[in-house]
Amino acid sequence: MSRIGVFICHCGENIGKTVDCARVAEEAKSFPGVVFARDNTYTCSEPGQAIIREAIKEHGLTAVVIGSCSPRMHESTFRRTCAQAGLNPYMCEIANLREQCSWVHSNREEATAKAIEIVRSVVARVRNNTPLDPIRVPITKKVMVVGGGIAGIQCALDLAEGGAEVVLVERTSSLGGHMSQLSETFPTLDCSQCILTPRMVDAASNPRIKLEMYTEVEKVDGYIGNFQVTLHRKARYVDWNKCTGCGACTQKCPQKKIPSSFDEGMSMRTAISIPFPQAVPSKPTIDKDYCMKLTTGKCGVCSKICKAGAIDYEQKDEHFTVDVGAIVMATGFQVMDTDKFPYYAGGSHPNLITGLQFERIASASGPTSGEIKRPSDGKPVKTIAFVQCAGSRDKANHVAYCSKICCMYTAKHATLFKHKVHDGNAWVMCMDVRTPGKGYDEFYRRTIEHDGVHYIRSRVSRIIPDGDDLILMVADTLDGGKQLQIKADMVVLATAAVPQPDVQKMAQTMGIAYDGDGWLTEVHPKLRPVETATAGIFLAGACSGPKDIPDTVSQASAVAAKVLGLFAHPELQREPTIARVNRCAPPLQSSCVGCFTCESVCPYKAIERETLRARDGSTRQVAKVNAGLCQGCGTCVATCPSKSIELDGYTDKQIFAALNGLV
Amino acid sequence: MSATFAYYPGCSLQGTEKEYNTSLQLVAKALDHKLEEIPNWLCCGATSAHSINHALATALAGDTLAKAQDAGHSKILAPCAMCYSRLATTLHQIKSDPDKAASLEKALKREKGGLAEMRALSMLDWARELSDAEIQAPIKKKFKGLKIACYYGCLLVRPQKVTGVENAEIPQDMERVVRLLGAEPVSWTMATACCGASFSLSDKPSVFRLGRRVIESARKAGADAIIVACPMCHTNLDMRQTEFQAADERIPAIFITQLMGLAYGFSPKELGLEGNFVNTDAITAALAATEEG
Amino acid sequence: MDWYKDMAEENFQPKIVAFVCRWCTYTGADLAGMSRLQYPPNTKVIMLPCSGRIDINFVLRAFMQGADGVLVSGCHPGDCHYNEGNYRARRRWTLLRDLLDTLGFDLRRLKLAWISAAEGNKWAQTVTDFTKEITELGPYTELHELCDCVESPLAPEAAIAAKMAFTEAKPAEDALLKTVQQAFSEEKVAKVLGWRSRPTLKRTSPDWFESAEELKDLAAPPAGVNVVRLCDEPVLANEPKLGVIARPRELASLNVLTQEHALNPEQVTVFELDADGKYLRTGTLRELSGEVAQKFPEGQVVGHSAETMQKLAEFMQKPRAERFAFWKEVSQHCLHCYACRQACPICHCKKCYVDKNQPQWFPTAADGMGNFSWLIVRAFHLAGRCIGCGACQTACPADIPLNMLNATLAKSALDNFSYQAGVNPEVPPLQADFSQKDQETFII
Amino acid sequence: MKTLAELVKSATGTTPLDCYQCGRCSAGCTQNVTEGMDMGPVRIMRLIQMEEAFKDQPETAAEYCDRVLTSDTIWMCASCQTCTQRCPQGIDIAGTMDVMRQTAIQRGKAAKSRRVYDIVSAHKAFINCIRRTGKNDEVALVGEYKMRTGNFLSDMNMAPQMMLKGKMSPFGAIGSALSLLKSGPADNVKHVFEAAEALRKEEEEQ
Repeated sequence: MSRIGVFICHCGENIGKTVDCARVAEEAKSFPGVVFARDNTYTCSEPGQAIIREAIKEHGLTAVVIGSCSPRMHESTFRRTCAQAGLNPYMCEIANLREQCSWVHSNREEATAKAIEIVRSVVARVRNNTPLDPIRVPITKKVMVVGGGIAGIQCALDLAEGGAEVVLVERTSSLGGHMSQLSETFPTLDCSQCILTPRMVDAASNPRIKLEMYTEVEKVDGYIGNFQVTLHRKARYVDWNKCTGCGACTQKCPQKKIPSSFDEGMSMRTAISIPFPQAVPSKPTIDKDYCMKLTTGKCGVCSKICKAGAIDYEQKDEHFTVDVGAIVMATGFQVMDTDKFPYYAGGSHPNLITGLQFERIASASGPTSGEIKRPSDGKPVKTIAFVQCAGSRDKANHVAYCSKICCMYTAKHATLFKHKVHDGNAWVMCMDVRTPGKGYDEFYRRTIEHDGVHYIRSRVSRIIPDGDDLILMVADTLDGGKQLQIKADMVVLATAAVPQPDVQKMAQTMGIAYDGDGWLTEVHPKLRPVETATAGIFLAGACSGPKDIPDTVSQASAVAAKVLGLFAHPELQREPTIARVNRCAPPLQSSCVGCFTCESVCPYKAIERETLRARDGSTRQVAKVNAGLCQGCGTCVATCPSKSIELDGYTDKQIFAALNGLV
Repeated sequence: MSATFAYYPGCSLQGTEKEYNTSLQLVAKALDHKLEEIPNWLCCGATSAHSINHALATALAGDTLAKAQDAGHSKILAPCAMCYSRLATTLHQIKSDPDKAASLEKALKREKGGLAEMRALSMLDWARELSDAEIQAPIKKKFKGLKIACYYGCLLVRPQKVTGVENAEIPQDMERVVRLLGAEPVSWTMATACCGASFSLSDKPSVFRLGRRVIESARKAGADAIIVACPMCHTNLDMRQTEFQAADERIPAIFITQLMGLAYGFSPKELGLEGNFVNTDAITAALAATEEG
Repeated sequence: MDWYKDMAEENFQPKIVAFVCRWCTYTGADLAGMSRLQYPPNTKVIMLPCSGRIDINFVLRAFMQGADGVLVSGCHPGDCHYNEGNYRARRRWTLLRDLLDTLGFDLRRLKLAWISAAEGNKWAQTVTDFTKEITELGPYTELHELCDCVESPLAPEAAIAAKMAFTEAKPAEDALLKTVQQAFSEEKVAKVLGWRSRPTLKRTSPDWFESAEELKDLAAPPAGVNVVRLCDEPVLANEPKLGVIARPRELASLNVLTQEHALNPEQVTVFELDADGKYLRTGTLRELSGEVAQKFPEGQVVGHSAETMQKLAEFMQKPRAERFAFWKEVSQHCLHCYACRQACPICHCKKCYVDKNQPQWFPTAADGMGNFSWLIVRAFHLAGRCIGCGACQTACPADIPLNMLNATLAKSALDNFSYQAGVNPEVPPLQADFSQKDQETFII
Repeated sequence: MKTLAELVKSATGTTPLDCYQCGRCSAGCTQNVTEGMDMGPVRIMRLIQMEEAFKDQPETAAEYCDRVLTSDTIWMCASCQTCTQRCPQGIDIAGTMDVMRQTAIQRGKAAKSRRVYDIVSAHKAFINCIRRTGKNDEVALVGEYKMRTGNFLSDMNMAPQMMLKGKMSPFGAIGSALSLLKSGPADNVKHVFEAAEALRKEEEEQ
């Protein structure tokens, strides 16, 4: 006989305001099997949990139903509470009265009626629950970090420090990411290269970190503790084991007119190249789209010049698999291109550049050696205009979110400009200047008070080209909307930060979620900010949304702590909600007829065969589930013609009862 | 390809800008397009109706849609940008809100419904539905070395959710036609700026300032002529130009249909070019002598 | 018993059940909550791990229990947390919808949607729209009335009489008799499935022959029966020397059983006859299984007769309500005798799941709900498996046109998935397979 | 009485309450403060927001409302739709100006400046023109406009040239002038004015 306890949570006002929780609890008392029911203001609080524990003991409850927030929120909390009171955690079920009832309905009567139905259904379901024990599986204590920017580097270093083996995958030929492109960093204005390069070297020389450069993730199989990742290493046409990194080949390569992606297209590189002087590892790759030897068969200059004999035109792409226990996504972001803005000088004008391009111009190692010259004619820039919110906070035309980093980097750009061009004039067209952060607002105010940058509170409507110059159409909203035309030598658009274009595809192969804008989604934005909905896959840095360097580094370290925490366990406990082919004993029999349709259906190859012997000595083969492999999708259950498989936690009996409770 | 449209000429094309009508009729014939004038059509109400009597503006557009529908049409060609904008805006409203469609139909005492299924075509939509080959087929002479500033103004392209023009900031529909006729479109900044037509009568300073801005920009870009697809733009950029531009700083503004008509072999007289206030010889002179198949 | 009539009152509040996957749609519904989007409260959610877990029984049961609409939703194709559960679900729903369409079921009441974890808006919108749609459609009275129908009048007498007409058994062809005798004497076979004449019953029925002596009763195959119906699974598993006298229809049935690992094609000796029962040749099932498709008239969907397909096509021209009325009428005659199940050569479970009572998804009584659900479940159970021999309809004492339902699914399998049952024993069964290109026009 | 924001919402489906004062409408405005507007459109949006905010304090709300309705800005708008096109919040700003103009006329609040008076007169003359003939007869329009405003001399310089270019015929002009004497809607437009009245009533009732 079931002895069920029902606990209805008000969640403060969240549920209680729309649902009459006391009435729901009162009604619940009449449901079959319910011996105890009450409502409570905050069930997830410690006193709330204590009430559950006491009720379990006092009333000898065999099952518990909690009407509260979504099971995705607190199911594990309440199951733990039950376990503390000696009840099998899987005898506790959640009725979702918040996300799917009180928050989406406003009529109290209707919402209460629905809440009662939901609770009745869950009570009916829980009567058919059976105690389950967690499944234990081993953990591969090696972690893959995807992305070699500051997030990936920091995470890999922290993980290695904690004793984990790390595979660091980067698709370009050098570590560094966007941070290596920056000139100085806010708010301290220390040189980006100076603080980043030592970290890059540390990562490359750490014995626990294995770099997989020029390599992309192709496929991810498996599950937490036991992932199999297929990697694709693109041909570099240079044997890095032989290459000494002398750079002679890059000097002599005749193919010199290729826009450098490191310099954001503002300088040229050769077909065999090292992306930037401080690259780690400092080894060249051949761009097969431009190399004359690879495209036309004629040339071979680099091969002749290389004393180490490292050039290998025959090198092929490689595909290989690595077993890891956890995966860290540190894939970063991109910035929107100027061509997304037809109303800004048609989206293409040589002197209309992105913030990242300005970083290169301002960088001492950049195409102009740090002098602020404009791309069209190399003229030193005297008047510069910065346009903020280009694409950000523009839900009608671009993206609705705030890109978060632009206010600070624009202030930094304007400051750098004024430091370099003392008699220059810098305009910033802004909406709200958002500078929370340690020393951030002080930095922004200094830009105005000390460096004399002019801020106009206006969003630019149009930029009109006037030869090499650009005219900005603005209206000073602090002056009743007075129209102004600002003429500038160069305009820097603070274009919106956007997700890497191919990260969604990777997310799909990994089964992790991304939001409408394409950012990878954390499982809880506040309390679990670096975990994904797929156990064992973590997020560091800007792949989950725009972030500045301090936030990115903190996240990377947080992920390292999470992974090390996971690896601290000798083995993993897994949810026991997996499929099971029925057996009755003795002697062991099953209603399975051995058609093995389930075998073809299972995406995890979790169906095995077992020979059963009948009383008369005859034998037959039936299906059996490998508990280590089954992920509990239940597709086999729905497909089984003889209905001989059950999915624990979602058995036919439970669903049938839940349905009966509803209609 | 032959096609039939309900034709909504609008008041201007029957009055001061009748050359637009004449030239469009000729070009349509050359393209084998049948324009069936909507019987007993009324004025669209223009800026005035939507400015001070929203309900009247909607009712007038509804009336036009209804008359075209009754005449058995589903597509209405409105050469005037104002007329087009009124129809398109009303259609956008009743398409996105069935309640609005219902109340309009109720107000007009119509029971059969389906007004929201009608479609209004601007000259841009019309040109877009023509293939390159179709536009080129009737060409007798191509232009040579003629630089054209294609002027779109406001209502043909804006707002994008109403007009559905793909790139409302840098539209390229007229440029395409111009290229096919052998002329050369210039890249200029005021293609979608406003010419101030709504103040044509009532606020001269605005008209002059805005009109001048357009003409100057076209001149700066090196254009020999401007083409337009709106009678009000034409009034402002042609007749009014004589008021705000010095005689030696003027450039002619003609209708896109007149430009097409010239290439299709119609005479300047047939196309009503002499109705222009600013001299158009620069355009006719650029017709290449060679005959084309 | 008139609960559904009250619901027809003006203030009709539809009952809608949603079966959703936990990773996408349930999360999307939570997102709708977090975004405080408002939608009508009529829809109640049952969460499952994956749309692949959503059994057709859940949906049918929901309707028969009084739901006015059912919403099924999972991850978008390509987004499945378990990689491919939604693809399999998609195939399942395509087949079920086609079957329900033939039965005159109101398909507007079964909505399928892909709603991702990011689509809180879509969830709210879908629920709002669906609630509105169902409210406008009103309570699903016709189905609910059917479910309340407790009477089951017998089929018309003439139809029953035709079923009971006895036919004389014809003796087996000499050539066949000799071959089988020889196989026994050479010990190639120990047990042979064939037709035994039963003079006292004036009947010919399938039976096992265990010695050459028994062959004196061997008869020519009668129409409308499939001998493989006796292929019980323990026999197959434990008898290494099995013989089957098989026409094309039996051969196709054996192919399905091979696909489902119910027999070993190397161990089965087939005495092959043509469609009219004339002896052709002998060989192992492995050798003879390949050319089944050619043994049926060209253009025919395996065993489903051109006449049935034609009848189905004509039937589908009728309005939905008429189709429903037709099946409502004929299903009333069902006696729940399970003769159809017994006659089926494909049915090889030891215990039919409809006889299980933990839980008992559908009543086994011969009443409205029991009969109608049996119609659906039987036919769907054979989706992609039925080879169209028609033995079930021949066996039916109530003269229910079961062939039409079988043909519906065969046609759906062929049209949507280019799949024919019993043709190729090497491929995975229809519902165990999927293609990313499977069509999904009905899923929003 | 409905607030201005409510009126805009029901007419355009968008609301000025979404405005976050970025000023892009004013930056790209064809007209704006330098050219006869007394404030940028961005300020109009703000005032509409403040009227809504103070709607439980009718006096303050009325102050805000009047500042909008009596402004020159709403009349100087050229309806060029640039603001609507580029608004990052998707607000139909040009449509908002329409609603403001209409409301200003209905509540008798339209600005009294000469410039605005001319513009309002032109609009009224235009609508009267439609009422009389169903179409816009340019000569009749100009005629009524001149009578309303007393701007008899404006554009007279263009008339001879227009006749010369065949844009206007002297006989037509006389006929048009005569049409001015008609009053009340012509038969062919009666139903439209009735429909407009029905639409207006329905909107009011909502």
